[in-house]
Amino acid sequence: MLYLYDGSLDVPTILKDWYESEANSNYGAYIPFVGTVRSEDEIDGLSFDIYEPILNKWFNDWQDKAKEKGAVIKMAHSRGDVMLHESSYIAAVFSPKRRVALEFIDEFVEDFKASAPIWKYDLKDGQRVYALDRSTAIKGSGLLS
Amino acid sequence: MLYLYDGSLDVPTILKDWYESEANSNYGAYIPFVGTVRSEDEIDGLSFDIYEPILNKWFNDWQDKAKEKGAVIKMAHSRGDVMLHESSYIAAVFSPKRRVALEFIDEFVEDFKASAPIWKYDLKDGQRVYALDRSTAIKGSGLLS
Amino acid sequence: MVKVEFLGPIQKEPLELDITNLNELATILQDDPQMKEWLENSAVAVNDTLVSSRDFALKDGDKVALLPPVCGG
Amino acid sequence: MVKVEFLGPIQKEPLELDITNLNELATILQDDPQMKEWLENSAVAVNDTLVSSRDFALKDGDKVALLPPVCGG
Repeated sequence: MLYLYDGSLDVPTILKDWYESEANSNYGAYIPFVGTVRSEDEIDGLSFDIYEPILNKWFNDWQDKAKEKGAVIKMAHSRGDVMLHESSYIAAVFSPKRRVALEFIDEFVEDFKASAPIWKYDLKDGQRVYALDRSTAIKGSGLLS
Repeated sequence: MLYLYDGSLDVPTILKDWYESEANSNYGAYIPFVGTVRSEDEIDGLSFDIYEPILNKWFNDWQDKAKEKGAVIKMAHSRGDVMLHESSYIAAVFSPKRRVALEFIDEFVEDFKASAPIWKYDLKDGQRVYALDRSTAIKGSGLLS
Repeated sequence: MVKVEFLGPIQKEPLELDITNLNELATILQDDPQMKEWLENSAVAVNDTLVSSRDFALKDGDKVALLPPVCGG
Repeated sequence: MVKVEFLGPIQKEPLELDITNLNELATILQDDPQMKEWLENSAVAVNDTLVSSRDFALKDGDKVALLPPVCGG
Protein backbone atom coordinates (compact mmCIF):
# COMPACT_ATOMS: atom_id res chain seq x y z
CA MET A 1 0.00 0.00 0.00
CA LEU A 2 2.47 2.53 -1.32
CA TYR A 3 1.06 5.14 -3.68
CA LEU A 4 3.15 7.50 -5.81
CA TYR A 5 1.55 10.50 -7.51
CA ASP A 6 2.79 13.03 -10.06
CA GLY A 7 2.61 16.42 -8.32
CA SER A 8 0.85 17.31 -5.07
CA LEU A 9 -1.37 14.97 -3.08
CA ASP A 10 -5.14 15.31 -2.76
CA VAL A 11 -4.99 14.95 1.02
CA PRO A 12 -8.73 14.90 1.90
CA THR A 13 -9.45 12.23 -0.71
CA ILE A 14 -6.51 10.03 0.30
CA LEU A 15 -7.34 10.27 4.03
CA LYS A 16 -10.97 9.41 3.25
CA ASP A 17 -10.12 6.49 0.94
CA TRP A 18 -7.73 4.97 3.48
CA TYR A 19 -10.19 5.43 6.35
CA GLU A 20 -12.98 3.80 4.38
CA SER A 21 -10.78 0.98 3.08
CA GLU A 22 -10.11 -0.17 6.67
CA ALA A 23 -13.53 0.73 8.10
CA ASN A 24 -14.42 -2.90 8.77
CA SER A 25 -10.95 -4.21 9.68
CA ASN A 26 -11.55 -3.64 13.40
CA TYR A 27 -8.61 -1.27 13.92
CA GLY A 28 -9.10 1.04 16.89
CA ALA A 29 -6.50 3.63 15.90
CA TYR A 30 -5.74 5.39 12.58
CA ILE A 31 -2.91 7.92 12.61
CA PRO A 32 -1.99 9.69 9.39
CA PHE A 33 1.03 12.00 9.17
CA VAL A 34 0.65 14.69 6.49
CA GLY A 35 3.70 16.62 5.25
CA THR A 36 3.08 19.99 3.61
CA VAL A 37 5.52 22.30 1.81
CA ARG A 38 6.35 25.26 4.05
CA SER A 39 7.31 28.72 2.92
CA GLU A 40 10.94 29.23 3.93
CA ASP A 41 14.12 30.51 2.27
CA GLU A 42 11.94 32.14 -0.40
CA ILE A 43 11.30 28.87 -2.23
CA ASP A 44 8.39 28.55 -4.67
CA GLY A 45 8.02 24.87 -3.93
CA LEU A 46 9.87 21.56 -3.78
CA SER A 47 10.54 18.84 -6.32
CA PHE A 48 11.18 15.14 -5.72
CA ASP A 49 13.03 12.30 -7.45
CA ILE A 50 12.17 8.77 -6.31
CA TYR A 51 14.04 5.53 -6.93
CA GLU A 52 11.17 3.11 -6.83
CA PRO A 53 12.83 -0.35 -6.66
CA ILE A 54 14.59 0.39 -3.36
CA LEU A 55 11.67 2.43 -2.02
CA ASN A 56 9.39 -0.56 -2.58
CA LYS A 57 11.76 -2.91 -0.74
CA TRP A 58 12.16 -0.48 2.14
CA PHE A 59 8.39 -0.06 2.39
CA ASN A 60 7.72 -3.80 2.25
CA ASP A 61 10.16 -4.39 5.11
CA TRP A 62 8.20 -1.90 7.21
CA GLN A 63 4.91 -3.46 6.20
CA ASP A 64 6.25 -6.81 7.48
CA LYS A 65 7.29 -5.22 10.78
CA ALA A 66 3.83 -3.65 11.12
CA LYS A 67 2.14 -6.96 10.38
CA GLU A 68 4.00 -8.62 13.27
CA LYS A 69 2.28 -6.15 15.59
CA GLY A 70 -1.12 -6.52 13.93
CA ALA A 71 -0.81 -3.14 12.24
CA VAL A 72 -0.93 -1.85 8.67
CA ILE A 73 1.00 1.04 7.07
CA LYS A 74 -0.03 3.10 4.07
CA MET A 75 2.07 5.74 2.37
CA ALA A 76 1.62 8.26 -0.43
CA HIS A 77 4.35 10.47 -1.91
CA SER A 78 4.67 12.98 -4.71
CA ARG A 79 6.99 12.76 -7.73
CA GLY A 80 8.08 16.01 -9.38
CA ASP A 81 6.96 19.48 -8.33
CA VAL A 82 4.86 20.37 -5.29
CA MET A 83 4.21 24.04 -4.64
CA LEU A 84 3.98 26.03 -1.39
CA HIS A 85 1.23 24.89 1.02
CA GLU A 86 0.59 21.79 -1.06
CA SER A 87 1.26 18.35 0.45
CA SER A 88 3.84 15.84 -0.77
CA TYR A 89 3.73 13.08 1.82
CA ILE A 90 1.22 11.05 3.80
CA ALA A 91 2.08 8.07 5.99
CA ALA A 92 -0.57 6.33 8.07
CA VAL A 93 -0.68 3.51 10.59
CA PHE A 94 -3.76 1.49 11.48
CA SER A 95 -3.59 -0.76 14.53
CA PRO A 96 -5.93 -2.40 17.02
CA LYS A 97 -4.58 -0.37 19.96
CA ARG A 98 -3.31 3.18 20.22
CA ARG A 99 0.19 2.58 21.69
CA VAL A 100 1.34 0.52 18.72
CA ALA A 101 0.05 3.13 16.28
CA LEU A 102 1.58 6.08 18.14
CA GLU A 103 4.98 4.41 18.35
CA PHE A 104 4.92 3.06 14.81
CA ILE A 105 4.06 6.33 13.10
CA ASP A 106 6.99 8.03 14.86
CA GLU A 107 9.53 5.29 14.04
CA PHE A 108 8.26 4.96 10.48
CA VAL A 109 8.39 8.68 9.67
CA GLU A 110 11.88 9.03 11.19
CA ASP A 111 13.25 6.05 9.25
CA PHE A 112 11.54 7.34 6.13
CA LYS A 113 13.44 10.62 6.51
CA ALA A 114 16.75 8.80 7.06
CA SER A 115 16.47 5.96 4.56
CA ALA A 116 13.83 6.28 1.84
CA PRO A 117 15.49 6.81 -1.58
CA ILE A 118 13.85 10.14 -2.35
CA TRP A 119 15.74 13.32 -3.26
CA LYS A 120 14.43 16.79 -2.60
CA TYR A 121 15.09 19.95 -4.61
CA ASP A 122 14.16 23.55 -3.86
CA LEU A 123 12.29 25.35 -6.61
CA LYS A 124 13.69 28.88 -6.56
CA ASP A 125 14.00 31.51 -9.27
CA GLY A 126 13.11 28.92 -11.90
CA GLN A 127 15.94 26.61 -10.79
CA ARG A 128 15.79 23.09 -9.27
CA VAL A 129 18.44 23.06 -6.52
CA TYR A 130 19.31 19.85 -4.64
CA ALA A 131 18.59 20.35 -0.89
CA LEU A 132 21.88 18.84 0.26
CA ASP A 133 21.98 20.68 3.59
CA ARG A 134 18.60 19.22 4.62
CA SER A 135 19.40 15.72 3.36
CA THR A 136 20.68 12.71 5.30
CA ALA A 137 23.36 10.29 4.11
CA ILE A 138 21.92 6.76 4.14
CA LYS A 139 23.45 4.47 6.79
CA GLY A 140 26.64 2.93 5.39
CA SER A 141 27.37 5.81 3.02
CA GLY A 142 30.99 6.46 2.03
CA LEU A 143 31.64 2.80 1.15
CA LEU A 144 33.46 3.70 -2.06
CA SER A 145 35.39 6.75 -0.78
CA MET B 1 -10.92 24.20 18.64
CA LEU B 2 -12.80 21.50 20.53
CA TYR B 3 -15.82 20.06 18.79
CA LEU B 4 -18.43 17.82 20.45
CA TYR B 5 -20.94 15.90 18.35
CA ASP B 6 -24.00 13.83 19.20
CA GLY B 7 -23.25 10.30 17.97
CA SER B 8 -20.45 9.14 15.70
CA LEU B 9 -17.99 11.42 13.92
CA ASP B 10 -17.94 12.06 10.17
CA VAL B 11 -14.19 11.40 9.99
CA PRO B 12 -13.48 12.24 6.31
CA THR B 13 -15.30 15.56 6.60
CA ILE B 14 -13.62 16.56 9.84
CA LEU B 15 -10.13 15.63 8.57
CA LYS B 16 -10.81 17.60 5.38
CA ASP B 17 -12.20 20.66 7.18
CA TRP B 18 -9.25 20.80 9.57
CA TYR B 19 -6.72 20.32 6.76
CA GLU B 20 -8.29 23.09 4.71
CA SER B 21 -8.68 25.43 7.68
CA GLU B 22 -4.89 25.43 8.20
CA ALA B 23 -3.89 25.16 4.53
CA ASN B 24 -2.32 28.60 4.51
CA SER B 25 -0.95 28.67 8.07
CA ASN B 26 2.46 27.38 6.94
CA TYR B 27 2.43 24.26 9.10
CA GLY B 28 4.65 21.49 7.73
CA ALA B 29 3.10 18.63 9.70
CA TYR B 30 -0.53 17.63 10.36
CA ILE B 31 -1.06 14.50 12.46
CA PRO B 32 -4.59 13.39 13.25
CA PHE B 33 -5.31 10.50 15.61
CA VAL B 34 -8.62 8.77 14.88
CA GLY B 35 -10.21 6.45 17.46
CA THR B 36 -12.73 3.89 16.21
CA VAL B 37 -14.98 1.52 18.17
CA ARG B 38 -13.60 -2.02 17.98
CA SER B 39 -15.56 -5.21 18.17
CA GLU B 40 -14.57 -6.92 21.42
CA ASP B 41 -16.39 -8.56 24.34
CA GLU B 42 -19.49 -8.82 22.12
CA ILE B 43 -20.38 -5.16 22.54
CA ASP B 44 -22.77 -3.47 20.11
CA GLY B 45 -21.08 -0.12 20.58
CA LEU B 46 -19.98 2.43 23.17
CA SER B 47 -21.65 5.41 24.78
CA PHE B 48 -20.06 8.52 26.26
CA ASP B 49 -20.88 11.09 28.95
CA ILE B 50 -18.88 14.32 28.87
CA TYR B 51 -18.53 16.98 31.55
CA GLU B 52 -17.89 19.99 29.38
CA PRO B 53 -16.75 22.70 31.83
CA ILE B 54 -13.68 20.73 32.96
CA LEU B 55 -13.05 19.30 29.49
CA ASN B 56 -12.90 22.83 28.11
CA LYS B 57 -10.39 23.93 30.77
CA TRP B 58 -8.25 20.84 30.22
CA PHE B 59 -8.28 21.41 26.47
CA ASN B 60 -7.44 25.10 26.77
CA ASP B 61 -4.42 24.28 28.94
CA TRP B 62 -3.15 21.96 26.20
CA GLN B 63 -3.84 24.56 23.53
CA ASP B 64 -1.67 27.00 25.52
CA LYS B 65 1.13 24.42 25.75
CA ALA B 66 0.90 23.81 21.99
CA LYS B 67 1.00 27.53 21.27
CA GLU B 68 4.30 27.86 23.15
CA LYS B 69 5.80 25.44 20.61
CA GLY B 70 4.17 27.13 17.63
CA ALA B 71 1.65 24.30 17.27
CA VAL B 72 -2.15 24.03 17.23
CA ILE B 73 -4.38 21.21 18.55
CA LYS B 74 -7.87 20.32 17.38
CA MET B 75 -10.12 17.73 18.93
CA ALA B 76 -13.51 16.20 18.19
CA HIS B 77 -15.42 13.76 20.42
CA SER B 78 -18.77 12.04 20.41
CA ARG B 79 -21.52 12.35 23.03
CA GLY B 80 -23.95 9.46 23.47
CA ASP B 81 -23.92 6.27 21.40
CA VAL B 82 -21.31 5.25 18.82
CA MET B 83 -21.72 1.87 17.20
CA LEU B 84 -19.11 -0.74 16.10
CA HIS B 85 -16.61 0.47 13.49
CA GLU B 86 -17.80 4.05 13.88
CA SER B 87 -15.40 6.69 15.23
CA SER B 88 -15.80 8.63 18.47
CA TYR B 89 -12.56 10.60 18.76
CA ILE B 90 -10.20 12.66 16.63
CA ALA B 91 -7.26 14.67 17.96
CA ALA B 92 -4.90 16.48 15.61
CA VAL B 93 -1.72 18.50 15.92
CA PHE B 94 -0.45 20.99 13.36
CA SER B 95 3.10 22.28 13.73
CA PRO B 96 5.84 23.82 11.62
CA LYS B 97 8.17 20.82 12.08
CA ARG B 98 7.52 17.12 12.40
CA ARG B 99 9.23 16.37 15.75
CA VAL B 100 6.98 18.73 17.70
CA ALA B 101 3.87 17.25 16.08
CA LEU B 102 4.94 13.62 16.61
CA GLU B 103 5.74 14.20 20.27
CA PHE B 104 2.69 16.36 20.95
CA ILE B 105 0.13 13.97 19.50
CA ASP B 106 1.49 11.17 21.70
CA GLU B 107 1.54 13.23 24.91
CA PHE B 108 -1.84 14.77 24.17
CA VAL B 109 -3.61 11.48 23.46
CA GLU B 110 -2.12 9.83 26.57
CA ASP B 111 -3.10 12.71 28.83
CA PHE B 112 -6.54 12.75 27.23
CA LYS B 113 -6.98 9.08 28.19
CA ALA B 114 -5.81 9.74 31.76
CA SER B 115 -7.47 13.08 32.49
CA ALA B 116 -10.27 14.17 30.17
CA PRO B 117 -13.65 14.07 32.03
CA ILE B 118 -15.35 11.60 29.71
CA TRP B 119 -17.01 8.37 30.82
CA LYS B 120 -17.35 5.33 28.62
CA TYR B 121 -20.11 2.70 28.69
CA ASP B 122 -20.39 -0.57 26.81
CA LEU B 123 -23.62 -1.07 24.88
CA LYS B 124 -24.45 -4.73 25.34
CA ASP B 125 -27.75 -6.61 25.29
CA GLY B 126 -29.64 -3.31 25.35
CA GLN B 127 -27.82 -2.18 28.51
CA ARG B 128 -25.42 0.75 29.08
CA VAL B 129 -22.65 -0.62 31.35
CA TYR B 130 -19.93 1.65 32.76
CA ALA B 131 -16.49 0.45 31.53
CA LEU B 132 -14.84 0.69 34.95
CA ASP B 133 -12.11 -1.88 34.21
CA ARG B 134 -10.86 0.14 31.22
CA SER B 135 -11.11 3.51 32.99
CA THR B 136 -8.39 5.48 34.76
CA ALA B 137 -8.77 7.29 38.07
CA ILE B 138 -7.85 10.96 37.57
CA LYS B 139 -4.63 12.01 39.35
CA GLY B 140 -5.44 12.93 42.94
CA SER B 141 -8.45 10.63 43.18
CA GLY B 142 -9.45 9.29 46.61
CA LEU B 143 -9.27 12.73 48.27
CA LEU B 144 -12.54 12.18 50.15
CA SER B 145 -12.04 8.52 51.10
CA MET C 1 -25.08 26.46 50.57
CA VAL C 2 -22.65 24.36 48.55
CA LYS C 3 -23.91 22.26 45.63
CA VAL C 4 -22.36 18.80 45.22
CA GLU C 5 -22.67 16.99 41.88
CA PHE C 6 -21.87 13.38 41.01
CA LEU C 7 -20.63 12.99 37.45
CA GLY C 8 -20.70 10.21 34.86
CA PRO C 9 -21.69 6.80 36.14
CA ILE C 10 -22.32 7.81 39.78
CA GLN C 11 -26.08 7.40 40.07
CA LYS C 12 -26.75 9.97 42.74
CA GLU C 13 -28.80 13.16 42.77
CA PRO C 14 -26.98 16.46 43.53
CA LEU C 15 -26.86 17.60 47.15
CA GLU C 16 -27.18 21.07 48.68
CA LEU C 17 -25.06 21.16 51.84
CA ASP C 18 -24.17 23.71 54.48
CA ILE C 19 -20.42 22.98 54.72
CA THR C 20 -17.23 25.09 54.84
CA ASN C 21 -14.55 22.69 53.59
CA LEU C 22 -14.00 19.32 51.90
CA ASN C 23 -13.31 17.55 55.20
CA GLU C 24 -16.94 18.10 56.15
CA LEU C 25 -18.07 16.78 52.78
CA ALA C 26 -15.88 13.68 53.23
CA THR C 27 -17.48 12.96 56.60
CA ILE C 28 -20.99 13.24 55.15
CA LEU C 29 -20.29 11.08 52.08
CA GLN C 30 -18.42 8.41 54.06
CA ASP C 31 -21.71 7.73 55.86
CA ASP C 32 -23.37 6.89 52.54
CA PRO C 33 -22.75 3.16 51.78
CA GLN C 34 -23.49 3.76 48.06
CA MET C 35 -20.56 6.20 47.92
CA LYS C 36 -17.86 4.08 49.56
CA GLU C 37 -16.27 2.72 46.36
CA TRP C 38 -16.68 5.96 44.46
CA LEU C 39 -14.87 7.97 47.14
CA GLU C 40 -11.77 5.83 46.66
CA ASN C 41 -11.47 6.33 42.93
CA SER C 42 -13.00 9.75 42.33
CA ALA C 43 -11.29 13.09 41.92
CA VAL C 44 -12.80 16.30 43.26
CA ALA C 45 -13.30 19.64 41.53
CA VAL C 46 -14.41 22.90 43.12
CA ASN C 47 -15.96 25.34 40.65
CA ASP C 48 -14.67 23.13 37.84
CA THR C 49 -11.04 23.15 38.96
CA LEU C 50 -9.51 19.95 40.33
CA VAL C 51 -8.33 20.26 43.95
CA SER C 52 -5.78 18.22 45.87
CA SER C 53 -6.33 19.16 49.53
CA ARG C 54 -9.23 18.31 51.83
CA ASP C 55 -8.66 21.54 53.73
CA PHE C 56 -9.89 23.45 50.69
CA ALA C 57 -12.27 26.11 52.02
CA LEU C 58 -15.79 26.29 50.59
CA LYS C 59 -18.06 29.31 50.51
CA ASP C 60 -21.71 29.91 49.80
CA GLY C 61 -22.49 29.22 46.11
CA ASP C 62 -19.50 26.97 45.44
CA LYS C 63 -20.02 23.93 43.26
CA VAL C 64 -18.23 20.66 44.11
CA ALA C 65 -18.05 17.80 41.58
CA LEU C 66 -16.95 14.19 42.03
CA LEU C 67 -15.28 12.68 38.96
CA PRO C 68 -15.02 8.87 38.84
CA PRO C 69 -12.44 7.07 36.61
CA VAL C 70 -12.45 8.35 33.02
CA CYS C 71 -12.08 6.72 29.63
CA GLY C 72 -12.50 9.00 26.64
CA GLY C 73 -11.64 8.10 23.08
CA MET D 1 29.46 -6.37 -17.69
CA VAL D 2 28.17 -4.54 -14.61
CA LYS D 3 25.90 -1.52 -14.96
CA VAL D 4 26.52 1.40 -12.60
CA GLU D 5 23.78 4.01 -12.09
CA PHE D 6 23.97 7.37 -10.33
CA LEU D 7 20.71 8.30 -8.65
CA GLY D 8 18.96 11.55 -7.74
CA PRO D 9 21.09 14.67 -7.98
CA ILE D 10 24.28 12.98 -9.24
CA GLN D 11 24.50 14.29 -12.81
CA LYS D 12 26.35 11.39 -14.37
CA GLU D 13 25.41 8.97 -17.14
CA PRO D 14 25.32 5.23 -16.30
CA LEU D 15 28.52 3.23 -16.86
CA GLU D 16 29.01 -0.31 -18.20
CA LEU D 17 32.12 -1.74 -16.51
CA ASP D 18 33.99 -5.01 -16.58
CA ILE D 19 34.57 -5.40 -12.80
CA THR D 20 34.25 -8.24 -10.27
CA ASN D 21 33.81 -6.41 -6.98
CA LEU D 22 33.14 -3.01 -5.42
CA ASN D 23 36.83 -2.38 -4.70
CA GLU D 24 37.44 -2.15 -8.42
CA LEU D 25 34.49 0.23 -8.80
CA ALA D 26 35.88 2.41 -5.99
CA THR D 27 39.24 2.65 -7.73
CA ILE D 28 37.63 3.70 -11.01
CA LEU D 29 35.29 6.29 -9.47
CA GLN D 30 38.00 7.78 -7.25
CA ASP D 31 39.77 8.86 -10.43
CA ASP D 32 36.73 10.92 -11.45
CA PRO D 33 37.05 14.41 -9.86
CA GLN D 34 33.29 14.98 -10.31
CA MET D 35 32.61 11.96 -8.08
CA LYS D 36 34.88 12.82 -5.15
CA GLU D 37 32.24 14.46 -2.93
CA TRP D 38 29.51 12.02 -3.90
CA LEU D 39 31.62 8.99 -2.93
CA GLU D 40 31.89 10.30 0.62
CA ASN D 41 28.15 10.69 1.22
CA SER D 42 26.61 8.05 -1.05
CA ALA D 43 25.37 4.59 -0.17
CA VAL D 44 25.74 1.66 -2.57
CA ALA D 45 23.12 -0.85 -3.67
CA VAL D 46 23.71 -4.00 -5.72
CA ASN D 47 20.62 -5.23 -7.54
CA ASP D 48 18.57 -2.80 -5.43
CA THR D 49 19.79 -4.08 -2.08
CA LEU D 50 22.05 -1.85 0.04
CA VAL D 51 25.48 -3.37 0.70
CA SER D 52 27.99 -2.65 3.45
CA SER D 53 31.23 -4.30 2.28
CA ARG D 54 33.56 -3.30 -0.56
CA ASP D 55 34.52 -6.95 -1.01
CA PHE D 56 31.03 -7.61 -2.33
CA ALA D 57 31.47 -9.82 -5.42
CA LEU D 58 29.89 -8.67 -8.69
CA LYS D 59 28.90 -10.86 -11.60
CA ASP D 60 27.89 -10.25 -15.19
CA GLY D 61 24.52 -8.49 -15.36
CA ASP D 62 24.63 -7.02 -11.85
CA LYS D 63 23.34 -3.49 -11.36
CA VAL D 64 25.10 -1.15 -8.94
CA ALA D 65 23.46 2.11 -7.80
CA LEU D 66 24.95 5.05 -5.90
CA LEU D 67 22.47 6.77 -3.58
CA PRO D 68 23.38 10.29 -2.39
CA PRO D 69 21.84 11.83 0.81
CA VAL D 70 18.05 11.56 0.87
CA CYS D 71 15.25 13.83 2.02
CA GLY D 72 11.75 12.57 1.37
CA GLY D 73 8.58 14.05 2.81
